[in-house]
Amino acid sequence: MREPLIFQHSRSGRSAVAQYPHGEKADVPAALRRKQPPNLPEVSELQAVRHFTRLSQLNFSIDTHFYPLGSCTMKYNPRACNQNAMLPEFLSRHPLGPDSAGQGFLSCMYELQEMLKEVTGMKGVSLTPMAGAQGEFAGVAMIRAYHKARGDLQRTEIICPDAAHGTNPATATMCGCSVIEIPSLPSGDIDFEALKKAVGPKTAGIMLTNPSTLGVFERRIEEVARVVHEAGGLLYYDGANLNAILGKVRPGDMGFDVIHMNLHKTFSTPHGGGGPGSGAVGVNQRLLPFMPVPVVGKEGDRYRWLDERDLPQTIGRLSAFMGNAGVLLRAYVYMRMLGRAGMQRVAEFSALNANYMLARLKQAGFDAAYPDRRASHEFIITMKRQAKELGVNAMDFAKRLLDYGFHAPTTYFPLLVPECLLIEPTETESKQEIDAFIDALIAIEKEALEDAAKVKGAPYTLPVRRLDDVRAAKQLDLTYQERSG
Amino acid sequence: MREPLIFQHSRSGRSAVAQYPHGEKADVPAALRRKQPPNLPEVSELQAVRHFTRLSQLNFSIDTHFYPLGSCTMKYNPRACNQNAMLPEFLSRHPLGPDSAGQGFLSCMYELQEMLKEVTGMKGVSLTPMAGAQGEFAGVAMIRAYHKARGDLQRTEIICPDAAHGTNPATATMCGCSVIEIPSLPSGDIDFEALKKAVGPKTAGIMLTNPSTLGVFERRIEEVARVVHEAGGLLYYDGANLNAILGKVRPGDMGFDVIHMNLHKTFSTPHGGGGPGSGAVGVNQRLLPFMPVPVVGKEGDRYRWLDERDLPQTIGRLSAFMGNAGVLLRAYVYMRMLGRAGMQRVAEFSALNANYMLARLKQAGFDAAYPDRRASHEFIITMKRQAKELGVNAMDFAKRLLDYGFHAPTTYFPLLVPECLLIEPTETESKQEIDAFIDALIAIEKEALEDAAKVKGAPYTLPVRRLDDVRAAKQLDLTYQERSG
Amino acid sequence: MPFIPHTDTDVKEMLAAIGAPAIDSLFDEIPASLRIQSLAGIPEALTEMEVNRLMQSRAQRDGRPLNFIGAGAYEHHIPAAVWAIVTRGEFYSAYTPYQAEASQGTLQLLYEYQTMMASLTGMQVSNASLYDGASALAEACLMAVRANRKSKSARILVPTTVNPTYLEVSRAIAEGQQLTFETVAYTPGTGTTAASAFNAYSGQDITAVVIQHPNFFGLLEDVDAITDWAHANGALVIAVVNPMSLAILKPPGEWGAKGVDVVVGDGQPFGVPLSSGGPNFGFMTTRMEHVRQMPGRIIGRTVDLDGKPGFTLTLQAREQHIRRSKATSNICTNQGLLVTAGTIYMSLLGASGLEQVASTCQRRTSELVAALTKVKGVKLAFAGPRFHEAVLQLDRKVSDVIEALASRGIIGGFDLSRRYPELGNALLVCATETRTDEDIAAYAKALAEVLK
Amino acid sequence: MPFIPHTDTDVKEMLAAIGAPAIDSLFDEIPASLRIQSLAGIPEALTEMEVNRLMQSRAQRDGRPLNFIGAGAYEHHIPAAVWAIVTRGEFYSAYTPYQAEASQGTLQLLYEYQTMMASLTGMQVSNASLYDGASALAEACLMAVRANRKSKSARILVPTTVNPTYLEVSRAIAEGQQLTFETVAYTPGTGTTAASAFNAYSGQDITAVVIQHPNFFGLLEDVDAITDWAHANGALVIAVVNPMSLAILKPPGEWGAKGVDVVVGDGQPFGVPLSSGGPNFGFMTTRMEHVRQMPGRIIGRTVDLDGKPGFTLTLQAREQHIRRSKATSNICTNQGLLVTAGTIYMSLLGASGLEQVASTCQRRTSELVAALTKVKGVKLAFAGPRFHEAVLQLDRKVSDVIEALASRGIIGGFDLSRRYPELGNALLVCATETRTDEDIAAYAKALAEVLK
Repeated sequence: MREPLIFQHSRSGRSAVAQYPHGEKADVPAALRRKQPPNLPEVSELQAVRHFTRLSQLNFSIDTHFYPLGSCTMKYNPRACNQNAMLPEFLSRHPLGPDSAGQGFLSCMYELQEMLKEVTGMKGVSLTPMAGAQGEFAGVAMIRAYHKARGDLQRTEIICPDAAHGTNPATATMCGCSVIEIPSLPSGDIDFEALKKAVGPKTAGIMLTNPSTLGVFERRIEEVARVVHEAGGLLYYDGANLNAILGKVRPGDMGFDVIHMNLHKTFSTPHGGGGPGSGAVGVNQRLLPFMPVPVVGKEGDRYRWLDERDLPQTIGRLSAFMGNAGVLLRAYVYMRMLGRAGMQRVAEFSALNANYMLARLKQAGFDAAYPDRRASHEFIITMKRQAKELGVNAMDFAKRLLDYGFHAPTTYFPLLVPECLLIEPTETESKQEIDAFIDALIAIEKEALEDAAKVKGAPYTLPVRRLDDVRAAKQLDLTYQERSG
Repeated sequence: MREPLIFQHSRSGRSAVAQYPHGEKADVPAALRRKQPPNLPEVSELQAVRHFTRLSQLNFSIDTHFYPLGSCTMKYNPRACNQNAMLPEFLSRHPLGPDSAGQGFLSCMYELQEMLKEVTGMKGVSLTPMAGAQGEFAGVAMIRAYHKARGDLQRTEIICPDAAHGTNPATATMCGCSVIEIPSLPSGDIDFEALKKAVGPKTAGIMLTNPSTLGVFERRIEEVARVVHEAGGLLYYDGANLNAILGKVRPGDMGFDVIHMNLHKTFSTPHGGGGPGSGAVGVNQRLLPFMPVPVVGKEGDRYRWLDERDLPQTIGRLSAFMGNAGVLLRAYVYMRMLGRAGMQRVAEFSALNANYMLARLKQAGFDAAYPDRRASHEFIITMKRQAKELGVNAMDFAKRLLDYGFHAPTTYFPLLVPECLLIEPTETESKQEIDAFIDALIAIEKEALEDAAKVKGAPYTLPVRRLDDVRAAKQLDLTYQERSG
Repeated sequence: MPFIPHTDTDVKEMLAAIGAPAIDSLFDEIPASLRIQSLAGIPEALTEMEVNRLMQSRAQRDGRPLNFIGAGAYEHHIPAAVWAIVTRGEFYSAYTPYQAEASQGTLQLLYEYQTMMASLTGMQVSNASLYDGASALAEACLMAVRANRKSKSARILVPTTVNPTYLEVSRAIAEGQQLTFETVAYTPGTGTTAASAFNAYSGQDITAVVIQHPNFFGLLEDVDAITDWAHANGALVIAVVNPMSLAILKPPGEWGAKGVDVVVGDGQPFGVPLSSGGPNFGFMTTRMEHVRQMPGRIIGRTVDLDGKPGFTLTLQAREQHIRRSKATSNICTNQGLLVTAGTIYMSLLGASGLEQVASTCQRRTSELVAALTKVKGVKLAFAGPRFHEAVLQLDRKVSDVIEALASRGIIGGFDLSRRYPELGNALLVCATETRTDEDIAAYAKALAEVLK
Repeated sequence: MPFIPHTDTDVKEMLAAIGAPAIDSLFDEIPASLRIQSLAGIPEALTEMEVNRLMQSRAQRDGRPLNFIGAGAYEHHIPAAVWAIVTRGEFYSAYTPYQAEASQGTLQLLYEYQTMMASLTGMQVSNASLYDGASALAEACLMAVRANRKSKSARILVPTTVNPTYLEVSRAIAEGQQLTFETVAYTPGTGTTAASAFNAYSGQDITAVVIQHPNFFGLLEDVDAITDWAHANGALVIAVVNPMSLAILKPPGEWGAKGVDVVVGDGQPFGVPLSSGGPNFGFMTTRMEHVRQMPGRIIGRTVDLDGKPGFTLTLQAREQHIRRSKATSNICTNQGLLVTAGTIYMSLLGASGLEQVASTCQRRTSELVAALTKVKGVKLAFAGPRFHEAVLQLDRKVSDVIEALASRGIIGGFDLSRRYPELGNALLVCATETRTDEDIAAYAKALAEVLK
């Protein structure tokens, strides 16, 4: 099934007239008035509904396909979270209404802060960052603010492992820091000796994901924390992989000073085709004064927004209001439905699924990047051998998986493992689904042996075949140019 | 894409545990207690969501495809109707709650009754019938009750044109009447002379659809009414095709005594894969006492249910409560959004679309069943010539249309036109969509000329190819027998 | 023009193709004397925004009182996933699967539904649903007349503990075909129907016996004995059941020595909101031997041209569009959308979830009865085993109590006074799993105030 | 186990395949000293039914008061079709289209979105969205520093009529990269920024000038003159706009002689509910020459192996996952779901629908101002042309008035006292197309009571 552009459905003079009032004329000075109407589609309500419904069907999604995209935690998004966040009272609440008119909403936010403190072992939580990357920014900005407040102005270096998400170094740069990269060992742990050499009086802090993007737990984390802290730096925890340890071990207990959480991963808010995310931050005692505002405070049985007046050392505001409130409501509902025991089961069963997949794939002859390690909630296999021997690389496997009805794992990340597939099943997938995926990988390898070109030509059964990314970047076509007829 | 049966996803000991309370044990005498649990699927919430989401994608529907299924009025179902009918207060209202706690709901129902009276020209409306067929039943039952109340007991014959929906004679039988079938003329009108011969002292009434299922307006309707009334019979209007005349001519004005309306057709409530329908009935003055109960009455500014005590001659109750209330709310919202002028546009543009299609198809060489008549909101083409000359029949055209991305028209109905396709575009489809459908029919005829087997083998692009209906009826497989593993 | 996509250019081109001067001329076959020019009684169009405001104000007028009525429609928790999927356009805006290849989603779902309902009721086959429970009973009685070839009487025995509206509906629908319904009284002390009450009919030509279980008072009937009596006397047995109760109660297919012949009921407890009583869905299951007498759509599994499995409407030769005046029924729709809800609901809950819901309902009603009978002026009418409804007797006129409770935000129950005058001021109450301890306490408190 | 599909058998088989004795042993690489055994501070799990009751009670506590605030978030009618489609699983539960072939729905929609936003703002290219309007301004300022190669100062001029929170957010985000923000005061009498106010900076190295239009007071700025001043002085121009206003106002691409360089704003007015301020979506459009400096996802149309058109993420070389510390931004998500809403909204409304909404908003606010300024103690602060917000001055402390109105079910406006002390007891009010005559009258009546 293919679907034309909405502009190709458009005809002059048409619109969904039930959707707007009629007959009003604005009073605008002529010089400021628009002369040409914008090129928006002119379609009926049915045409719009049909077009976008058909477009939706062109997507793979959790609700339709197993989606083991490593590092993205594509777990089931409970429908109850959406339903409750969409209660009319929540939807119609203006962000700048008085606190007295928002006690119901604020109580949810306050309790969410408290629960996130509990699961991370931190002392304070601010919910305002609108995505993981903004949470990272807030974290590093707080580290910077902390050093500045102490007059420790030369601390501008941020240490990152080479396996770190690209957002980590990018964030450090945004905060005016330089990045010191340290290598990973063949075991997947970071090179502790290199770390010891890297720290010093310029060290602002270190950004770590633990378990790392290599899918393994950093075993010497306590020593890492000691070394960095002794050098005067702070530890930043990238919560991308929090799902792996929820209820098992807490970043605060590991020695981290600040953490961001990806609520759309660990707490199952929707990924929405690329967003919204939500990147709440947690801090320990010494970073409390620097949290981004607003934060919900409780006084007696009343809730109120704390702002710059309450937190004069805050790193400031990161969004026009208070972040992705509707996402936070979804995370709140999810956490209440999981409850105490459910939180631990997240880590347990995501680890069970990942380790099971890893074991079966190793048994089937695939090459694990870290064969002697436990998988966290995800793991890496490398197709280096297949690429060399069969001419079929990780991307070919990924594309062919689509034909088998599975979304591909993350490909070519982390960068330091060649031809890698980063596979994260999540705890909400069943053994049967996982078995079917493993069987597909095995079948594709068999296809590759017999007919490499077939695999390299994949996918065949999707709305399009493999797309020309080079052309996309060279012959930029970013907007539809023909005007509607 | 194919999808296994939900039972094939099932594994013993699994369920969506967030969906029910835990730990209660019922107190049931042993002899009455269930011993074997029923064979229901044991799946996780994600598995259920994924399964049924994937199943949904296997359907054609108005929201995804042009669906010109004649006699079914597959027009756009406005989303606002659903949203408003699903307001929590409406959803949670118990049908047996006191009237005092349902004034909001009752006011909608009362106004709906009033609006339906206005558009049909009738004197009373009862909303309780749950589908068109039940509306028909109510209509004929009222005719029977009327004659009985007058002691006119021999009137047990119902006259139906040969083109009538199968429900018409079936309904007459259910009401204990016998059916007198009268033929249609080559013009599509009923054989007036045959009618005159058919009426008499045994005539209970006549059931007519106007425009008829042949897609044409019965031009001598006034004379028909006169003849039937003079013979002592009543006229029943089957509202299946009300869409064609909405706001243009009213059944009450034509002389009909009773009418049922298919709210899921004319008033755009959802077809839902086969239901719910809703078959409100309208009556003229003399049938008012016989309406099915309950009906909403208004006293001052209070609304209340009228029941057997208010209408002692009622034909009774047809549903446990008051019919498909949620469907009625949708119809109410739709009517309020259309408004006075919008009602007329329904007939105008459904007629415009149908006549345009008919004109273009005739021009392309297709054979209209009634080439000299105006189309109503639908029309018939016959593939008799193609079947004979090319060996490609109406069903083959229908199946091949699916490959072109269009739902097929109604096939082989009405029975008296050979190899027919009954095509109803509805007013909510655009000229472009209609043009594309016409082009597809032309293209298929060309294919049939070049390669009849290709057309006869259709469809090719759907989840299954043509299904073996004979086997389905002979080797009955109506339930899945393996128990889950 | 709401929902009309035509541009002025479109209209011009289309009229030109037709050869008509104006849209109005497309109606020139309609006698001019009949044509109307406007619909003065219809209000002007509202925009969607306006209609939303209107409907919100109507809804708010009714509010969300705390509900304690059952009486055929039950407030259960509905998983959010159910209606999120049911209202997907592909289910919501599709129609009867006349083109099976383009409707495999609906068809497979209905086949799954048939499997679930057959198993739940302990029968062999299910249709794809009927309108509601009441009309399903009417259809079952008509079916029994066709199926019980030995019986010529078309007499149906119906205990008075069957939902009185179900009986009324059956009469309204079936009496036109000369069926007669005769009622069998319940035992005053127990509220249930003694098998011995049928002895008066022994040896007579009875076509079918109806048993509602749990009965309208919520009580458990002696289903085995009644079923066996009926079969011994050549009558078929039609069971009317609340499907939720079947999670814990013996299925009708196992009643008595042979099991019943037809099972009907209302599927509303399975994922369908109360919504003022509709749309619900009626279900019907039966033995394979009666399948050709069963009304309504039936889905079968078959194979396609390539031998792959697929689903299609089957046994259509029973239906009105083929058999016309000789059809098993005039029914030509089912309640597809509601069956979709019911099927998703059953899939999410599973047998163990349904058992928990059913058990909790029973417990909650016991707690409700305990709380309310502590109120002065309230007593329990019948003490026997029950599912989740109970009859209370008050020392005050029931309708007055109900109004007083409603003004306190409580929908207190169903007034039995008119249907069962012999019970005095009788109120049928119900608590499902949705009612909390606080809800029950709130009811008890309000009732105490009202009866003070 | 909510959301966990594993049966006991599954667990056993999986552990056997792994060769692990128990699930807990999968965590044996974590130092034992760090392991926790429970999360005492987390409450026990609620069922979905329980959480629904909880959330409904929280929501009801807040109710649905009548809203008259704008100040960056606007209550507009949202067609029912929008969220019915947005919440379809295929949009809701998909992620960033890393596998383009399996995400053509999202990608095509984003391409359509980019086309619409570029045209609406009068620019050539659009990204696929940013978090919100405030952070989009921050990103635009950072982008301007990269794009304006002639400027070395990283100085940004910001009129005080720009939303003060937007400025705060820009500072918080961009000051780490040494940008400086300098404010330019508005003319006290008019509430708008005179082009002449910039003259103090003529000849200096200014990287960019920000213009919000309509400004935070709802007033129309002299955009042409300010744009021309900026360009004459080597500065880029960043426009901050309410996209709804562009249905009637000249697009930034046409401001001044050359048009602006970057346009940002918040897409919330297009189909996104207020929802306590988020999630919204920020938009950004620019000239083609700056496209490689633009942050965020960008979708391009290309062809597949068979030459058929398709859509894919493009220009990824700008992004963090490739360029790491040298990326244009650390952004790696957009607000996909909200952009989906916005795109459907724009498609339903079309240019003429948007014009009607925008026009009605302007009219409604005029009516609101007329009604409220009739109340004793209320006057209008600025009389110039406006879109749909207005500053009122009261004879009473604004926060007290707001609380008094809230207790009457009216959210009366945004208190400007703290941000703009020079305006005295100033209240920013807004009426969109959703406010009826009755709503406005209700506000006026309540305000008269409060100020009595």
